[in-house]
Amino acid sequence: MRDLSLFCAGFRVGFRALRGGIAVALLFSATSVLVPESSRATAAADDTISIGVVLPTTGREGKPGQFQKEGIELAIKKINEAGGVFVKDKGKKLLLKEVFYDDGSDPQKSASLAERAMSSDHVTAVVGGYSTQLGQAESVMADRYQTPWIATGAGATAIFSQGYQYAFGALSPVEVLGATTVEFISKLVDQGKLKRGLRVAMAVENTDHGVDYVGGVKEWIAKHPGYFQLVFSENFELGSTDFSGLLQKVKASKADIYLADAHLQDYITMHRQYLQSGMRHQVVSYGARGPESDARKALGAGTDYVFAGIWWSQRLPYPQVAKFIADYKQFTGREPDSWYAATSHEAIRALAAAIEKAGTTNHAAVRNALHSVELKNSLLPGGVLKFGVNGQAGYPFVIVQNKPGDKVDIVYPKESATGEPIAPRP
Amino acid sequence: MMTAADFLNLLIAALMLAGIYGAMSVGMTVIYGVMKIVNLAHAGFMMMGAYFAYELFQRFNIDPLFGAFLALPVFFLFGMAIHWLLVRRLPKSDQPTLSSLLLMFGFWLVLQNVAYLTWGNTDMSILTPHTLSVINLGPITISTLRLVVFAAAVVSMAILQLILNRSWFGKSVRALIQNPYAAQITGVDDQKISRMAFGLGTAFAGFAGALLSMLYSFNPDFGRPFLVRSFVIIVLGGLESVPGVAFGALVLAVVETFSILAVPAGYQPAISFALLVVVLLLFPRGLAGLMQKKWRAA
Amino acid sequence: MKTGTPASGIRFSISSVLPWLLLVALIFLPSAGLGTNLIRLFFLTLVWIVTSVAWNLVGGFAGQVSFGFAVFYGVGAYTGALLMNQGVSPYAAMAGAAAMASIASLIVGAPTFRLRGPYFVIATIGVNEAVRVLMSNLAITGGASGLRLREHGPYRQVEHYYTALGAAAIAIAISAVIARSRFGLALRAIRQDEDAAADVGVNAYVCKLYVHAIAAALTGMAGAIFARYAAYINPQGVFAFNTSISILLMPVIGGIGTIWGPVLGGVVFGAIEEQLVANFPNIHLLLYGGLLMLIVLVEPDGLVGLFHRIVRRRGSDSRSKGIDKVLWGRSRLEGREL
Amino acid sequence: MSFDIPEKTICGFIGPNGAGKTTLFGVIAGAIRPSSGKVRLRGKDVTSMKPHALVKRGIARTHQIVRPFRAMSVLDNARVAVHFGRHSVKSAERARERAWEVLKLVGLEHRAEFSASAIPLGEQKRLEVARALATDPELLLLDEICGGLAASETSAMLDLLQRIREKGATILYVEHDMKAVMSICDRITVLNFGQKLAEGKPEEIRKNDAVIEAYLGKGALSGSSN
Repeated sequence: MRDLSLFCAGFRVGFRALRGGIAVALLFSATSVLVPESSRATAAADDTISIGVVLPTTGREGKPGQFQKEGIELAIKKINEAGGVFVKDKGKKLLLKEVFYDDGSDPQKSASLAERAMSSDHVTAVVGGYSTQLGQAESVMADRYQTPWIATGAGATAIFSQGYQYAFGALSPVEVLGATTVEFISKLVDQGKLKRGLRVAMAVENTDHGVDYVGGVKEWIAKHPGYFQLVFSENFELGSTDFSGLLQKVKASKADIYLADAHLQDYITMHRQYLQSGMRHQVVSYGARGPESDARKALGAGTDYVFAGIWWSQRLPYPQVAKFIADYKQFTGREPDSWYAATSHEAIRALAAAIEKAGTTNHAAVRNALHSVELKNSLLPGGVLKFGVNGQAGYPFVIVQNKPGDKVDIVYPKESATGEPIAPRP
Repeated sequence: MMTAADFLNLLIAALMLAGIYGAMSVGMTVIYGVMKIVNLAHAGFMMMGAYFAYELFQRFNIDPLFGAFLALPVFFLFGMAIHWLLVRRLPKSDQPTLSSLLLMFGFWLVLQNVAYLTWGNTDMSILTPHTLSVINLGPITISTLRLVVFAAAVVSMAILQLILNRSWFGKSVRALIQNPYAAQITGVDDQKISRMAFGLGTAFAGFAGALLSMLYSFNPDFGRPFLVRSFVIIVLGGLESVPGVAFGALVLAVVETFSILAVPAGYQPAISFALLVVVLLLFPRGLAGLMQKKWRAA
Repeated sequence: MKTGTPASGIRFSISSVLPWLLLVALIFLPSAGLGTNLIRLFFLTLVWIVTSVAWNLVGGFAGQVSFGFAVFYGVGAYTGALLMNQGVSPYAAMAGAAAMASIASLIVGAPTFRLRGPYFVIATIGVNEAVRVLMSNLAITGGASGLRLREHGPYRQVEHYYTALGAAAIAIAISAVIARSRFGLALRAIRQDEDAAADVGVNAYVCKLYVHAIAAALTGMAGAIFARYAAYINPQGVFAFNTSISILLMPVIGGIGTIWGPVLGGVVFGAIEEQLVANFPNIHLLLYGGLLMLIVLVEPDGLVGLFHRIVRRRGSDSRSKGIDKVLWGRSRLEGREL
Repeated sequence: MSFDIPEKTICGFIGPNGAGKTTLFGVIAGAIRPSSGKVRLRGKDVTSMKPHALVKRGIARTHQIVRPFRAMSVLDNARVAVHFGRHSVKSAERARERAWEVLKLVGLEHRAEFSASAIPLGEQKRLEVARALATDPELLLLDEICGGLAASETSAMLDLLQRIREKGATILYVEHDMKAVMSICDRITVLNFGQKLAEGKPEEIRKNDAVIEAYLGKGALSGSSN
């Protein structure tokens, strides 16, 4: 014991410098708290409009958060290249400036950082909040600091049913997603591709997202008797690693249609195990997930024929979409992956339009403008983005289907369809 | 509504899961047994193992299964390095110490961040031709990969057990586990053995990680849920023996898989921890501990 | 140095008036025209300090290292939130939260404190995870979607700040009292050798339950204070394993088993958390882990130990170092058994 | 086997290694739960009571391998014992006074401020006794307190026992070291393989053939080897 302590002592001496190092580091970090306060304050000069961006680029939601960040940055770049946003009371065009915070997929941090942006960075508005939970946490701050906040990736209605004045959402409600999905399948039934009275099994994540999805589906089925019967519906924990038990239950329910609602990671994990369990249903959908390239990389042909109801697809036959894709490629060197970048991109454009409309960066004015702004030639389905009375956008969903050979087709609604739905799954 | 076939499928799923669980927990047991370190970095090592297999697959198109076995020596050395660099500097104790726990936790954070910087936060996954292939025996479906992983896990654990029983290393390890002081008096170089044991534990963590990379997609945060399960397993197994781990893994896997029949899927993750707490209350020294007592009595 | 209580070491290095000055300073801080953001930061830090000090009662004084404090934080947060949504006054709600948390602590502690060493630690981890999952599925708590506080009346940040300040003051006071008390002595005895403690008449089991309950009450109160501020809580957040880890890290950073260590740790943690996450999102884990490893290997007594050392080096007498070793024996973290 | 410990005496227990001295000890102190048999204190059954409860009843023990509270000062070691001993002293002053008295009694007052881990073994052994004494026991169980001590230290320890006895405590004294026991005890019980071999006054024991057979032969050789 003694010689050990001697050894430790020797070790200590060797590390004296390091110890000093810790002290310095800690003191630095402690004091540095005060620094940004001033520096950022000066940074937010008069000739720019700062926009707070709070998104996860690390942690569970890191990937989609990254996509949304890119969409935002692209939009800001485009607007600034065009000279910025004309603000009447300044009498000139102002450039947009992004103040970005990564919340590491942690709701507490997310709210805290949104608050930080609103309270210390003189932002005109805050955009962000990917995934329902993080969006919910952030939404509280909007009214507290009377600062417009646009959710770019949170579609749960719960957020917008709180009577908030400053909270906006660039995603259509998830109920609509559920309803649209069944609606679409019912069309398949009408076309005779599927039989009537098919058995539906559902497994959804236990968040508002999942709850709303099930709600939408159930409501539709209730309204349109005879089409389907719901034989199984359960919730699962976010970020589970093993779904084999749940999937066994699904299998046992002898359903013809399998509707799940999951986040990207869970979608990949679950669908892999779905395939490994040798199940096949006539129709399979994972809610708003499906065409992501990650899934393709992970499961290859396994993702074929999966349907997804999404807020945007790069197959939308609008000229502005083609332009956006080109810009995005040039900006990131990648194709846009599923819908994530588009909604955040449009959120910024809507915000810019609102600021221009308000003619000032005054929070209340911008808020009012956001309520009335109507973004024409939008990328989003229907080509128009406007926020409803509760602040939530309400554009239609598109149903896409993965086809063999990395092909993704819009199969619904008809007018923007790029291919025929393939069902039942061959 | 649960037919016999469904039941059988569940049973098989449980068995496969047990294999995975076993593989991912043995490493922790070895390290705990010899050094009484609750190795929180275990998850980090598994994550590294997954990326190791991934790189081999991407660069040299080496099948992850083979990659897993390649991981063994590599991570063995890696572990020894870590031990030499950090672990040996810990104050010695024949009881688990807070410092060891925190050191390994800190190291885990570092590993995670290194992974973020090198591979980004993208979900990686390895897609081989047989990733999705299944074996159909009438109503019973088995995922080929799970079967392979299961086999690999069982074999590796058997080998480990063999090493521990036969080799001089194993003997001294067991000596250290049973009575550190006596072992040292009888001339066991505990520093050397610890270093090798740590290497071995790390090797198996990496091995498990590589195996898991065939079944799950992974990112730098990979392994967190497995870590806590590993705890449950080694506690069930009484912390210090390979058979104990196998046993613990089986119990956990079966309970988890079949619990789905009783409880809604949402609660499933809680099952393992509930099980842990219950077991600890009934047998404060773990299930295997209970048996050991019996053996001693006999 | 009259007695060898770890408290005294601090009491004499930080003169006993300093805490009061600090308190007064903090009371007048908001009126010194501090930015909203800084007040927010101070608020969060104060909340962290409460939990840190609370954990230190169990983990530092009694040496029972728990990885499950998020349970009490969460229970407090949810109890507080639910009560406030029932229209209960916030402060009553916080009291309720504290009560509920300490009840929870008894439910958790009664079985787990029969366990020793790693079994206790792992059990606390298990309980933590189990409770989190439970909460994300229960209906009353709003499940994984989380729970929203309907705010009554306008939002006044300063009020939150003072609430937190008060809580922190209470926590520190309690910890100081315990450290000097007969009870505190028993806890330290338990920490060092539970059997020997029993041999001199200390009922370790009951002592552990008591201190656990006190700590849980404080943590629960902190949870409620945070919930009221955040106005939205969810299991992934308040019950997260990471919350438990954070609560445990602070005392370690600051100096485990001392009165002011956890406070210092809380301050630094708050600062680091905020600055690193905000300014270096890419490497904050790295810095974190590095710092932790350094502290474990180089300065097991945390900042307080560091402080002592620096003070001594200014005195630059090698003798006192020897005396210090004689007086304190092993450092508080070094070789500490779980 | 059964035996009584009359009050205000020093009863010695001797026996070769593995005779069951320490086990017997654990049973009385409540550390070990006996498979059968009873422990009575003044006729009251205290079998397999928890150690901390026994202390309140006035039974205190020392450990063969010393177990001081290492990170505490010697004084605090004693203070804990006073605070939670038989009378559960509440007031800090009383406790400190009492603790000082005890330290004086065992002759450790000059070490009061030192960390228990920092004093030599001989003093740690005395601290062990002091801590037990500080609980103010009626029955004091001493386990090999002279084990591993130098001759001088041993005699000092024996004087200490005398002083304790004069203070009116009953002592149950287990020791490997023959001479020590012989010189101090009023009654001696000899154990061998868990059986009582002989019982009586030291001089009787000295004469007892069975004992000489079982013990002294070896005992002479392994005098104070521990």
